[in-house]
Amino acid sequence: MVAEEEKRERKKRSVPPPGDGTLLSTTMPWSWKDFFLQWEWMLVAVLSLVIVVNSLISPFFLNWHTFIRTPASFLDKAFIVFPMMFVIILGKIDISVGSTVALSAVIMAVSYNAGLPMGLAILLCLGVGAAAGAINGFLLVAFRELSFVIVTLSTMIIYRGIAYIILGNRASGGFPEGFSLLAWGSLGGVPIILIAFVIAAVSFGLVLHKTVFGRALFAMGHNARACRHSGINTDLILWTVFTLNGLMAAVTAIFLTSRMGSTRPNVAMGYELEVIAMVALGGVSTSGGVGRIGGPVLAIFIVGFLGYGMGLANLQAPIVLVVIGTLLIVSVLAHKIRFQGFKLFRARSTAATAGEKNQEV
Amino acid sequence: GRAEQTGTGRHAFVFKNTGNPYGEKQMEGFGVGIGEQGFEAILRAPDQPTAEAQIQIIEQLIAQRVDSITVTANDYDALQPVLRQAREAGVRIVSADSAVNPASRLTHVNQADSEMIGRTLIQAAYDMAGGEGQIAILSATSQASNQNLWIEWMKTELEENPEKYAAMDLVRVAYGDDLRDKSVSETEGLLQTFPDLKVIIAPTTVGIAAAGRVITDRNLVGQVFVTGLGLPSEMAEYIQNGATPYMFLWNPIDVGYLSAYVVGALIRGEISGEAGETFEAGRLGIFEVTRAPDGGTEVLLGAPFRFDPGNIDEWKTVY
Amino acid sequence: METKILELQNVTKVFPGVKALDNVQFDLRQGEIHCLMGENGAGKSTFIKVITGVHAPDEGEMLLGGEPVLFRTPREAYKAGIAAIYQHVTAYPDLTVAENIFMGHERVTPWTRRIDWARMHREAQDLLDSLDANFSSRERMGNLSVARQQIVEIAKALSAQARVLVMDEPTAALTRYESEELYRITEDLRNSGVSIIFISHRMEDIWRLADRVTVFRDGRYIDTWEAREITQHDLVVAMVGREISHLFPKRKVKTGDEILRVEKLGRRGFFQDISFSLKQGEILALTGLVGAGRTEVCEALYGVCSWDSGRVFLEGAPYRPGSPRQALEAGIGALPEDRQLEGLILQWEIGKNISLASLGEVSRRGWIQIARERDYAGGLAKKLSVKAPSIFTRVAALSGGNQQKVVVAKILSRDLKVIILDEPTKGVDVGAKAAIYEIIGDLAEQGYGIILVSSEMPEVLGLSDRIVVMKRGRVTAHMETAGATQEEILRAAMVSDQKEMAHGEA
Amino acid sequence: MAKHNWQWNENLRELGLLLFMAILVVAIQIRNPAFLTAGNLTSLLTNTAILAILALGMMLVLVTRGIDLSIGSTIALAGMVTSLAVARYPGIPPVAAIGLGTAVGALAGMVVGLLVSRWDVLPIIATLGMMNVLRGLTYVISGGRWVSSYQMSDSFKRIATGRILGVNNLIVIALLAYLVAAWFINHTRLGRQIYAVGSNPEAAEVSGLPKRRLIFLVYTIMGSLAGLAGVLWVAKFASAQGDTATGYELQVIAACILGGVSINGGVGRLTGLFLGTVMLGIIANALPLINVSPFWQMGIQGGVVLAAVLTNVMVRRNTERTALRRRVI
Ligand SMILES: Nc1ncnc2c1ncn2[C@@H]1O[C@H](COP(=O)(O)OP(=O)(O)OP(=O)(O)O)[C@@H](O)[C@H]1O
Ligand SMILES: Nc1ncnc2c1ncn2[C@@H]1O[C@H](COP(=O)(O)OP(=O)(O)OP(=O)(O)O)[C@@H](O)[C@H]1O
Ligand SMILES: [Mg+2]
Ligand SMILES: [Mg+2]
Repeated sequence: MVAEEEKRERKKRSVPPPGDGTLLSTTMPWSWKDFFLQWEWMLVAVLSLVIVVNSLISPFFLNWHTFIRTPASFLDKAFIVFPMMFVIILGKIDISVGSTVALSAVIMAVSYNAGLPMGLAILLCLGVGAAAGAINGFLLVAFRELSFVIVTLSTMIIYRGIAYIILGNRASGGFPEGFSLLAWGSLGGVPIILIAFVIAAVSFGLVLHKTVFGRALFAMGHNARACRHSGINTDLILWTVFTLNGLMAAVTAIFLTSRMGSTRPNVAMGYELEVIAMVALGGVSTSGGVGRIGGPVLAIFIVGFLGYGMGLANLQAPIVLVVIGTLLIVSVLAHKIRFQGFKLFRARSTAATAGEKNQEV
Repeated sequence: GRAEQTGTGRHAFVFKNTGNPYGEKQMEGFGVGIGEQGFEAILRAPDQPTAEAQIQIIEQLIAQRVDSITVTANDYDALQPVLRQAREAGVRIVSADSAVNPASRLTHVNQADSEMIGRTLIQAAYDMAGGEGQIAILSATSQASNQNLWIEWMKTELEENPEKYAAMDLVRVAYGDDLRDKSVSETEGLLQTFPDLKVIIAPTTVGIAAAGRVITDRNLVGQVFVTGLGLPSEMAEYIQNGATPYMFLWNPIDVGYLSAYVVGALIRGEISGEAGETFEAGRLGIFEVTRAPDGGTEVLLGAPFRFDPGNIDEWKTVY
Repeated sequence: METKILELQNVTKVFPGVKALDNVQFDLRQGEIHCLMGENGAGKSTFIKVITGVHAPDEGEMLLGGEPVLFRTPREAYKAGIAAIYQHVTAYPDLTVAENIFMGHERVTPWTRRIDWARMHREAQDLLDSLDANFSSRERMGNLSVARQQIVEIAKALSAQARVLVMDEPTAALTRYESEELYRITEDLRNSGVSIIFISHRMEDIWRLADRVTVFRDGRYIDTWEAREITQHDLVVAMVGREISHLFPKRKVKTGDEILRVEKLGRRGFFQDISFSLKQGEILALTGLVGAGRTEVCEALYGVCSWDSGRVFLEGAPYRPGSPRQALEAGIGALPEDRQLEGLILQWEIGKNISLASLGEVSRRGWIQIARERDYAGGLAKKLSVKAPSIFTRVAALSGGNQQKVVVAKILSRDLKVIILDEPTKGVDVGAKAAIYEIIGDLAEQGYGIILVSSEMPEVLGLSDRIVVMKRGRVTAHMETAGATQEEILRAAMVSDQKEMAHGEA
Repeated sequence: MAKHNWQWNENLRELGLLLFMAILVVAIQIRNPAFLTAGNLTSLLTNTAILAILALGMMLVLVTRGIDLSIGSTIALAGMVTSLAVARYPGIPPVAAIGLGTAVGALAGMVVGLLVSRWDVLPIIATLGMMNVLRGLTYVISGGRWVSSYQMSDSFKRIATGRILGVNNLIVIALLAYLVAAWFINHTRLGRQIYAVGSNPEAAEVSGLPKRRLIFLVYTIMGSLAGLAGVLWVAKFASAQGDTATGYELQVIAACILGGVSINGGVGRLTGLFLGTVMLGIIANALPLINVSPFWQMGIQGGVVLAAVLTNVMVRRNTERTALRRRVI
């Protein structure tokens, strides 16, 4: 791919006159090889494998109910996956989302029980989530020299801390009947949460791949300085993405609470890592700049169905842990092995960025 | 009932989390009890002690059309929605050890009467402190319902007979989050802040073991006493070296075993979960369904069992 | 005819898809300076990497002092007495100078194998002194200016008592004066018997140093000449493979009225009361030594960093950008000094890179219009005659010159009044240079005001209308190009205490 | 510019942390006089020892631009294996037990190292996966049981409780680890080359440093230290559980970054690391002492960490502004 381009490139190089640029074609090159080399196909394969294996190990797996209803049981986290994907495309990571979920959920519950109408309580929840994210963003913009790890690490502790301050170790619930419909109800047989998920997936996908904003995200992931020099408001984008992340964490909080009918400060422990794992499995490089929406979507279902299937077979939790961990590593390894092309490209680009330095020989 | 439809009588037990010997024993007991009645037992536990995880497991069990689910809840209320689903799917719901709210369960298997536990622990402290001195409570930030209930009863016990406990005062309730390291620093914090502390009551297996450890390391055995609820295996050393003259716990195997028979009785229609009904629980004998403080019904296993140097050796290897 | 210390025959190196070296030959005599020249991407760096064992050749053999050798790692080549200064300084910014010099062969105490810091610093300091460097071996590498890092690299090579020393474009980052410094050092080495391979795009380097010259083109060996036997004209033809009529298209552009006026601009520690003005269609050269603060001035004008005294007027209106975005909106665009760090997204294709600065143009209400973007980028790329098969070619695969053109295209995509070019021809081959000069000329004709930062005297004299010379953050001279001489400029650029400044001391 | 004022700059940064710590200590002391007592300080150090040991390894990992999220699980696994062995064969001498745990940890570390150095798996992903795998293995081999104090020989428990010249073993071990590290980092070629690799990986490869082997080494060291920590952990609490040290890795990383170790590689000094670790140690030890509602503790902890980091930045910015370091873009 790149290699071919460079070969053609070499030929051109010897063609003299600098004056005429008519050589330059503007038609999109298309190669089926590249098309089928896409990471998503790998994920599709894995997903099918998971489904097949599940159907074999459990008689209860292969039915309409599994595919329409059960996603509801693992989709609540999924809402964070998309903004986290944005964050990771920026080459950063936000480990405070789990705590943000807890904080916004707790505040929603408390404010409702303090007499706020449910609608307003939900809005407040969203607001809190967004605010939490915005604070992360602000800290990162205002203190550039701070690494995102330490910032989100400390807010992770602080946000959950606040949740504890508000609610102690009590639970808070007693929401109106209708509220539980969010997680349990369905429209025409399709769970509401599934519908919400599809909407989220589509809109995030469009923003990422079709808008200026998305384009800028990828650019920043590769080279933030070049972006700034190209007149892109990098600070604003960084800030927006983290705010978005907080906001979606609040969405997760709403569905999670609706699912449990009550909430407490220790919900959503360790969500951040599960979410990051899904994004990574989705082929989004944690070094930034690379990723397509399809990957994480597939990853969500792979992890979800894997866990569900093994649950149907009543495998013990430790086994499930091992399997999922191995899956993450193995699939990423497969990524490396299948994508020699990328490897060459990476080599050349580092050779370019870091100068005539190492290439992976 | 469903048993005929699905042919197999499959009954699930969901504990709080894996890798917890106390839970393993409950599941073991449940398995035995179910086996004795000729049913098939499914034993599950999430890797994290959270309600979210338990919800997922319960959904998987519903999908398998099990006949009953017995759950040791990580959250009193949070399981209600999913348990409603289960009930609508015709699954019978029982909670054991750590309850779910009455709306969600047919009945609850209570390992021991909270009031009795609370009062007994204070009396034990009284007895160890020789009637006077400071006492402190080392709890876990109990997300599980029972923890705080016991502490409440301890306080009532103190308030209700002021003259008896005149010379004793409860100086603090500390929280060790059921984490080893935090429980240790909390204990050390207590010792630092209250130099003449007499007794530490820890109604949590991790907390009491951590406390015992600190007392032993600091050679405070004989000056500060630890009691509460603990696993014999974990506490054997401290009971033998006198850091913990005695402590209490029920037999988790029996908790599981009894639950199994409650389930069986429900399936066979011997009971419906109403107060006043009685049934026969294998080797444990006859039990009666009674009103529970929280408005639902419960089956009470019995008084907490007292572990002391006399009997610890035979129990430490059991659980 | 003296002995050949190093000899390579029909060496071929293929990178997946690229034949970087196609059966080339090369020989190096005892104690000579042998210049290797060629366009960007001719294979020079690859060639020396083959010599130094970074890359293994696919074909061909290599004789060192008569014996055939093959190095599998740089370490082996190093042991055999071949040291290299790579094109881009390969320094460890977080380590001390001494460590940088001895990395990989640290001095250790006999038995305990413990690092002998005292000895390392002593030896390092000696080496630095022998190069008349006036900084400590305990300095942190990252705090040194490019020129100084270059000197450390040389010290590193010296520390090996190398028989063969390879220098890949060592002068690219240096200004004239520092080059002189480097020439002296290089010649001393040669005279002490070291054989040197010297790669450069700069003619003056060749005429000043070379005993012999070898030219590569497109990975193929063209020829080798005695330096005195070949003319610049022939050399250029050999490299580019065609005639380059006139390097500097000196055209008469009638300058319009003033667009930019800078008054007593100052930023503590970087530059002080800088004043100049710029007219439409005028090319203003900003020259001086590395560390003179030119880049800072440019960056201030482009909103990358701020200034704390003085004022700037753009078409009479006060102008103070908070960010490059605002600068671009106001009509000032800049081509950054380091095109790979600040100019390009190497992993991306040409088209996306060009449209990056003007996403507004190619989108409607935030939605990118693929077709429009394609034509837009394609148009600009054509306009600047970027040499590539298509606008979907990845920038990383382009030669330095073409990469530079892409950056220019990118800023041109905004409608601007003033364009700042910081070292636009750094590390760019002759052919591409010519093309870039073309472009600059065109831009001037189209009425842009242009600020050209350059350290290359011919460039400065050949292109500009007026010249501003900076020294240690101050303007030391301000002259019309017509009638200005190199000597004048250099004198202004380094009045007095030259040595100290040579290394960009602030 | 003044000679090596960059070192001075670093010192100043650490000085800032020290200052912050001093203020903190005074505040705590006022709140509860029991804080600055020999007894409490020893328990403070004893409880911080394990964190300190782990931080050493994590610093090296971070210096090479990596990260290791799997150490919590490694601790659990090593601890579990060791204590199971001790329970089975009470005769095992403490040294052997330590050796066993360390070996287990080293093995885990090697796997991570292999993934990262040979197969270029991004550290965060490799260790995220290993985190699950190792944790799962711990549960599997323990069969859901705990190993309790009565099953552990006294000699084993004495690893953590014993004293050498009146100083608790844990503190001694941590000190030894620091000394070895100080020697390794500042006086051995390997040590310096690790920093080189972190400082500029490409250059490292071109100048022929064994980059991949160094990275492999770093993760192996991290693993071994985690294994060692695992043994100390179970010996200290005289109980091995499956969920031991869950999420502890974040604590360790926090300690490093508080101590000025940069996740962009190449930068990290022992002095800073020490301060960072002790900082966290103080917070953990002091929170129970100052009588705040347990529910405030988390918030306070996070707040203090953030405050400390921010003061660092402020101090650095000041010094940079005054010393007019290179422009920040
Ligand atoms: N690691 C690599 N992988 C693929 N192609 C490469 C690699 N390194 C170099 N090339 C290609 O080999 C050719 C020669 O590159 P090289 O860097 O040797 O040219 P050069 O003469 O040094 O150019 P310059 O004058 O800009 O330094 C170029 O086309 C480059 O794209
Ligand atoms: N690495 C550095 N550390 C400290 N100060 C530096 C460093 N690099 C540059 N400076 C200071 O910044 C100012 C400008 O440096 P810079 O190299 O940008 O000048 P310049 O004239 O733009 O160089 P060039 O000729 O490369 O354009 C000088 O005062 C120099 O002392
Ligand atoms: Mg080159
Ligand atoms: Mg510059």
